[in-house]
Amino acid sequence: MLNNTYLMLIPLLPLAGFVLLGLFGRKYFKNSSGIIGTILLLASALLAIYTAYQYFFQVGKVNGFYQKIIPFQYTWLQFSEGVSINMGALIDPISVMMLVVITFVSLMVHIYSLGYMKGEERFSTYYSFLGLFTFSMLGLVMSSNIFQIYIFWELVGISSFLLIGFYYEKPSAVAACKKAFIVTRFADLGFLIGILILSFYSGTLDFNTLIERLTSPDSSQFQAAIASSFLGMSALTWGMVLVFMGGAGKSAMLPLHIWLPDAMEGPTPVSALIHAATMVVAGVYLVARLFPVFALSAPEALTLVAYVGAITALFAAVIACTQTDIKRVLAFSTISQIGYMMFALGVAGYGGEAGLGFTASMFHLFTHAMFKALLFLGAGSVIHFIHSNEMKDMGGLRKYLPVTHITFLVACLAISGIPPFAGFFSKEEILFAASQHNQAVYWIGLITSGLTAFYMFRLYFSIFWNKAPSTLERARGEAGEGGFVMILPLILLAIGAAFAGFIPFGNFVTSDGKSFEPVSHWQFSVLPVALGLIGIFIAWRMYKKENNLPDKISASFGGFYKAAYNKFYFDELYLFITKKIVFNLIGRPAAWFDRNVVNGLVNATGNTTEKVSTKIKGIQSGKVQQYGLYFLVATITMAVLFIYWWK
Amino acid sequence: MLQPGLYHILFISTALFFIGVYGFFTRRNLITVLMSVELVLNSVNLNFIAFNKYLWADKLDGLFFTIFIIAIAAAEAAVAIAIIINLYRSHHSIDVERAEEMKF
Amino acid sequence: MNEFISLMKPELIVTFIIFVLLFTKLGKGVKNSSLLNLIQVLLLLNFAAGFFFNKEGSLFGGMYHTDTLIAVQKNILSLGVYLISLLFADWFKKTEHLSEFFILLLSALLGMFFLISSGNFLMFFLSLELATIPVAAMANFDLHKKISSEGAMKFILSSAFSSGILLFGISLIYGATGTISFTELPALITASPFQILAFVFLFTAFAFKMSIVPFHLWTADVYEGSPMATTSFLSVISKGAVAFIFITVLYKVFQPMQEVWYNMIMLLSIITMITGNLFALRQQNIKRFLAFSSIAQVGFILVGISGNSPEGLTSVVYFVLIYVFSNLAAFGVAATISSNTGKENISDYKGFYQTNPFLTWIMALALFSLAGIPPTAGFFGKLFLLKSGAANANYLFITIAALNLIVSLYYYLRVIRSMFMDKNEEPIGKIKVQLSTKFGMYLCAAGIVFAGIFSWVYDYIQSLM
Amino acid sequence: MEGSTIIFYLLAALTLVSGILAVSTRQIFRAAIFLLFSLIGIAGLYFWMQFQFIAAVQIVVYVGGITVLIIFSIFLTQKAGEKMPKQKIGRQIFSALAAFCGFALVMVQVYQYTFSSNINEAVSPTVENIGNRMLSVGEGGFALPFEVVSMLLLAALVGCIVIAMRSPTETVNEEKTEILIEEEIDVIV
Amino acid sequence: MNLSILILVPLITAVAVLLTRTRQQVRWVSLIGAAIQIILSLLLFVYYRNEVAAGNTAQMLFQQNYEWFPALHIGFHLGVDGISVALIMLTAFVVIAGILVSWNIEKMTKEFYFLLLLLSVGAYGFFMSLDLFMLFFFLEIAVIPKYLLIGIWGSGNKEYSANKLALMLMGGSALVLVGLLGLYFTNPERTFDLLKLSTTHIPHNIQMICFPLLFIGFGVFSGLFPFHTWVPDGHSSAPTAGSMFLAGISMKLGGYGCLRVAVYLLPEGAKEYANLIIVLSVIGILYGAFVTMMQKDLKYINAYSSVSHCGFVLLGIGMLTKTAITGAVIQMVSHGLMTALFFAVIGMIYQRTHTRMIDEMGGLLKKLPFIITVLFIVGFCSLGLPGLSGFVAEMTIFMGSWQHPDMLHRIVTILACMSIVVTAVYILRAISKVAMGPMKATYSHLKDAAWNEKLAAVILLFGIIAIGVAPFWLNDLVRPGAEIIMQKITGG
Repeated sequence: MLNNTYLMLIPLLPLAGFVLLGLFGRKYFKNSSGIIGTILLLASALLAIYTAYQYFFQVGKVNGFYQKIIPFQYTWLQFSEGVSINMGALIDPISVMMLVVITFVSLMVHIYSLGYMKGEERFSTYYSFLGLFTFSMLGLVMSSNIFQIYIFWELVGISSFLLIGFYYEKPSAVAACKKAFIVTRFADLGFLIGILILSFYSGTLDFNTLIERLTSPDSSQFQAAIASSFLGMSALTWGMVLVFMGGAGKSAMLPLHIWLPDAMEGPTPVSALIHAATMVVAGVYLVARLFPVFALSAPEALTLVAYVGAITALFAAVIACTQTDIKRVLAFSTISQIGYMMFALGVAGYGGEAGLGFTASMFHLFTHAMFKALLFLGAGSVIHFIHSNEMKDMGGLRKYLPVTHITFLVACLAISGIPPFAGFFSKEEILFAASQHNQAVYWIGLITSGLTAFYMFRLYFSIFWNKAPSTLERARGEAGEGGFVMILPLILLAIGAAFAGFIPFGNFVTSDGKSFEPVSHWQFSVLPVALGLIGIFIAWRMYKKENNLPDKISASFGGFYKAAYNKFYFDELYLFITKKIVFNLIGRPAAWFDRNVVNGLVNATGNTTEKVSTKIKGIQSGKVQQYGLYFLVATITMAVLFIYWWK
Repeated sequence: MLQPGLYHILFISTALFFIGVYGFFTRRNLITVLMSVELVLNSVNLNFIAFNKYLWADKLDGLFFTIFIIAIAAAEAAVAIAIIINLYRSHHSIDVERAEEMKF
Repeated sequence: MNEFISLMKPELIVTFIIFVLLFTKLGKGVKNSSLLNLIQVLLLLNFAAGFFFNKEGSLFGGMYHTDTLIAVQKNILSLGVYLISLLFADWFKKTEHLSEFFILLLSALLGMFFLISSGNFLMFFLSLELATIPVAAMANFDLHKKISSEGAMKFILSSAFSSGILLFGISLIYGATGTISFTELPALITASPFQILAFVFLFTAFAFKMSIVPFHLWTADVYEGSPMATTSFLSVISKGAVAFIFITVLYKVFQPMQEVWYNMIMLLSIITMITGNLFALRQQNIKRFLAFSSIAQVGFILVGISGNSPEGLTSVVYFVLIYVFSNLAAFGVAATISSNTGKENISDYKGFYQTNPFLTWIMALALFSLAGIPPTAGFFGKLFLLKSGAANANYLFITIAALNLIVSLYYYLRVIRSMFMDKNEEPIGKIKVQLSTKFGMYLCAAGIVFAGIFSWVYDYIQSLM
Repeated sequence: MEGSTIIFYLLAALTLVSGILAVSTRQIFRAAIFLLFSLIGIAGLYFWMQFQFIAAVQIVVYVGGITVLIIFSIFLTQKAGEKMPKQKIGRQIFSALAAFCGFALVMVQVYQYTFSSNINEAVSPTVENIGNRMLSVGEGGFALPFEVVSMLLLAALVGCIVIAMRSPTETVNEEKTEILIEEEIDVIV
Repeated sequence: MNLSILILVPLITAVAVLLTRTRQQVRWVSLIGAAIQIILSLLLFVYYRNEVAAGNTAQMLFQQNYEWFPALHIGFHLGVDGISVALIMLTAFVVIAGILVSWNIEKMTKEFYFLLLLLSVGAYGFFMSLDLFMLFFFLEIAVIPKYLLIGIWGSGNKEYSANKLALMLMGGSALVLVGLLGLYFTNPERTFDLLKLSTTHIPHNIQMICFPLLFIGFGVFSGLFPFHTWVPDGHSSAPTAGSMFLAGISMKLGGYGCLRVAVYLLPEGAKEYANLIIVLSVIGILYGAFVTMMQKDLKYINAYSSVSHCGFVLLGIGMLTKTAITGAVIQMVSHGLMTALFFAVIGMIYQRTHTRMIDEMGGLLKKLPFIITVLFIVGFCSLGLPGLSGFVAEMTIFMGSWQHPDMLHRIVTILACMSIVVTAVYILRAISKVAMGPMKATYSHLKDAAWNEKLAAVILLFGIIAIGVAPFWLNDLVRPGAEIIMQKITGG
């Protein structure tokens, strides 16, 4: 059996770090907080790896299927009979894989930050936030309950907010963290409503029960969910689409991607952890978690996933080719890669060979975590060295940052899908799955693959080759790469990026838990790899040396280049919607309405009373005879009234 | 012409009552206002006596009522005149219209 | 004879006090303060005596009727008079004609006692006049003030006019039924148009005395012109007494026409509340302000009366008791300020709390009670009135009444605001409050606080039904 | 037409006409005199109804007391021959209208109403009867009202004294008022 | 447990405060009184749980019934169920925090504390009353102290706000009064007793009349749209503790009244008007949120957000499902704690910066780490972050609301859900302007929270986090009460 205590400790250790450092860090652990956080995470990572070992090799497999194990579960909040939020752990292949990925990358980032964030005033706060994030992310992947996942989903969002806004005195960081939170919140709205729909029809929030009820065609819940429809789609499809909306927000799918590039305002290690390796794939994870329902009961939703993923992949890749801020390039590359994972899921079927896309998606998630974290950390080293994010400030850095250079190159090769690096294997599987299911998606994926290779090497050449600006000639040779703590993670991740591809993923992670051996077709690989090489070649031509080729080419694209450079004006669109529509057309009129109509009515009541009071003051004229007259008139009126009329 | 009876007297008293009331409303001099009040009270007296005489002669309720009304009228008049005189001392006028310092 | 004394005890005691006061005029040079002490003691005794040997009975062939409830009603009035003697000490000590003032006041009180006890219209009318004419004289007691005479003049003329109409009504009733006795009348009352006419004429007298709109017009002017002691007597004691007899007349004598008078009262109650409130909103003079507020209060009393049930009677008696405490406390504070500084405007009270917290709290308590804010007794009083009024399930009526509470709260809060919140560079200076006044205020405060929460006051009144 | 009928109409005419004149003339003395006539007319009506005692009281108190009081106070407050200012015409019209409406209402009701009466033996309003009733304390006696009225007169007396005794220079009026009231008390007793 | 103690303790404290002489004494007496209150309320919670655990299934526990006005069938009837216990605890928490926050008040200290304590008397009494008359009594007791607190110690357009608040609340209570009288006269027993009333059947037409009266009446107290305008003005003008009490406790009186009196006693009326209620409350939720978005003054922000949040309470009540009602109660508790803390923080900030305009601040996190951290937490609570109380409450309401399968309820629920986005917008806008961005040079001398402020914040945070992290205890406490109300609705 799995050890519950160990399992619980995996998320709780980072949480302990958060609480400890958050409450007392500033006072007592001003300098030691990094070490404390790292040690706690190391423990957590070891436990995760131990758990993975136990699960995959000892207890997980029963009768050839990997089981979904719920080792423990506590009722946290009971809504009604059967519907309750249970806090527990759901252990199955994907969650275990995620545990390993998260703890590993997080550990790397913790270690890296020891050097990168050194001397920062809010050092302990930083580590406590990292702890919070790791805790939330672990809680997210371990969720046994759809509401639990929502809870940690939100927590992840808030930690992302805190970390993006870590440099809170920078207005751009403030804007970015707000944007990130609000955009994902908007997506979460869909997720929440999706949860409401699913829970209403399934009568439960528990993943296992929910999936079981909504996928077996003869369960009454399934019947009801299919039967009721709205705007031509069944309630179940709606639910799944809305849940996917939540995932799309977190995973920065079109059109909810706009927050991710801005999120690069956070410290670079954070970008590596949250905005490259872990949190942003939460959406993929969510779809994977509910995959049986998508695949079996809501294929339309799954098709949507495929198209959204594919379009996003291409779209982001195009933009990535034009960006000059290295972190933004990486951000768009992340979006593009997550698009890959998404459409991989979208083209998957349930069970066996048909589920190749699922396996591929998870595989890519795994490998991507390695090389993308590596890329970010490498970029972090560069930025740490240069103190700038702009490509034009860089060039020829291979001399100064040798380790970074090598590891970065490994990562670039991996992401470009060049064998035998990790990315090759996972991408290959994805494309293969796509080609079998959906040609359109496949071709989009293929083009994206080529673009990926191009923009990654554009980045690589721009940073490490190209010119050698005179500003860099200052004596920085020895300062270089920020010491052991910053180099070690790079190396470890580079090893991962290089060799993770050889893990036989199909043995462990499949859509239905049954292992299978993906069939590999070397003929199939030729085209993607060739495209990748072409991309690298073009990048080499354009950026290896300082020349004016890039300008020419970009000029030849004209308006398209400009649009891509401006991220196809999505930010402006959103700004228009928020400023012009939400603020000016809803908020301002509402505020006006409140001050003038609602409040005005209340005031008017008072004023009218006062006015009437002034109007009628003449009755009290001070003339005693007039009083008598009123007296008599009133008497007569009353007499007439009650004698003749009101009996 | 008819034999005078209750209704005639009631006509007189009612007429007198409203003559008094009219006087009360229109006279500008406070003392004349008071005089109008006296008319009103007298008309009531007439009513009582008439009812006592024509309808309810077995008891003298109406008559006694009248006697007491006369007494009260006297007392009221006395106090009223005292007040009016006092007012005259401060206002140097007993015009009703000028005694309207307090209003609204 | 024994029975005579025990039944007429309140009246006899008051008469006795009147004569004692008359005799004090014989001795030369009695100081006001010692005289006031004597008066206070006598009135206290009068009040205390009201608790003993009360029983039911009739005298003078039914012209005089009393029972334990009536005794309590009288005692409430006695209490009010006692409080007046305490609260307005400042003014009493200054006035030239202290014993005369109290002779008049007690004569009026005597009139009210007879009024409450009256068993026929003759006694009713006479005692009503006895309760009115001396007050007219009292209203003129600020002899050198123009407005005092003016007020007194308006009062005596209006009341004479009202008496005329009342008498006309009584004469018609007499003509229609042949009797003026309260016990014989109910059997003869029918809701015939003629009787309704007579009743309306009769009704106006009550309306006049209780300041029901539109028969209230004299109220504010007279209140403003009169010395504060008279004003408070008018607004509290006189109103209470008339309310008591009003209920008796309506519930007992005119029960056969209750549908008519229910509508009448409902109509007038609404008009009264609204008008009283609207006028009170804009008053600056505290006396006028309290005048209109008391008009609005009368509207509430009418709501209770409209209940036409023993509960209605109880709630009115209870309310009047509370009203005695609250309104007298408010007048007491206003009078203390007025006699010490001559200031009677609400705007003069700005920043009063800074210098005179005690008086301010008493005033606040009184006003809260008038506004019907818990835990003051006024809350209970108002609520029980509304409750007995609601027995007819006339929700519109009750809602209007309840909404009027808001308007009234608004202007009571105006005074509170002026005293507590408004800034003033030169607030009224520290006022030295007379001991007896202070005692009276404490009594009022105790009444305001405890007469509500401790239910035995209400239970006691209820038990007398 | 009987003599008594003629007398009745004469008295009625006297009462009403002088009543109207009393409230409409602008000469204040004339008004007082007309009031006097009107009151005498009413006394005459009492006589006509054979209520001699009440007629006597009416004459003594009203004619001898109140009217005199009023005339004295006119002396005190008015210069001779001065005309009273006119009331506003609007007020006059409204007042007349209101009074007339009231009058019409009452008369309509009175004429529509059938008065009942009892058939018991009448008690004649002789002085003896009146005196007995006045002082008896039992059923049908009026001792209590009598006492109440005496208290009222006492109070009125005190009130008048205080109000009129405002300053030493004007003691004359005060004494007069006092005397007059004493008179009334005597009359009634 | 003798429930009267809970009324007596603040009352005695209030009287004791009046008798004290120095400012120091005033403060400590009040604090000790408040501490006793909080201990008592926790004890009550423990006892209540023990009783329930011991199998006591009575609807109301610890009942005490004395005759008050026997002739009018008015009793002094106390009793609690889980809902009351929860709200009593809320009151105790807010009271002690309020007293701590106003520790340094200069002007008329004695009166200030006296009024605060008087207010708490009203709140405790209200939550424990089982007699409608008593309930009304305590409801109104709480009005005037608020008026004075705002008028005397307030800021800005305080007199106007105080007046508006007092008048509107009195207007609400006037409607309540009429409704109560209607109930009284239409039940055969002529009683005000809540338990007895709940067993008698009130005719349908009377329910149709009385329900809107009662619901709107109480609704005014809890900021029901469109009767909410007293909320922003009142809250923004009140002194810190006053705002805390207003939003933290006073607005809950309305919600509790709606639930306990209007819905519970008049289930037929509730069913008839349910759609109207939910539409109004959802308008309140969204409208409040959008208006908040446009505000520049911190207090206005919190005040309008209170309108929005209290809309959730009414929405939960109007949904008439067990879960939603439970959620409404949890929301009451949660919002009470949260908004009290929010106001406390605003007060602390204002004390230091002398402004409440968010545009004028910036970067305060640097100088006021404690206060701003609390601001962050409370903001997160407001926008429904899991782990804090707001999330639990809102989610419970959403889950309950979604149980109605018809279109109107669906739309309303979705609209209500949308508010979480708007809430995020305005909370983040406010927080980022106050706490983040470059700091102004003038703020370099600011000092962080003092002990009393820290203690107040910690106490309230404790409540928020206790509910947020472990909501089951509150849920278990409240659910049975909601269940009884639902039984009455479905059964009657």
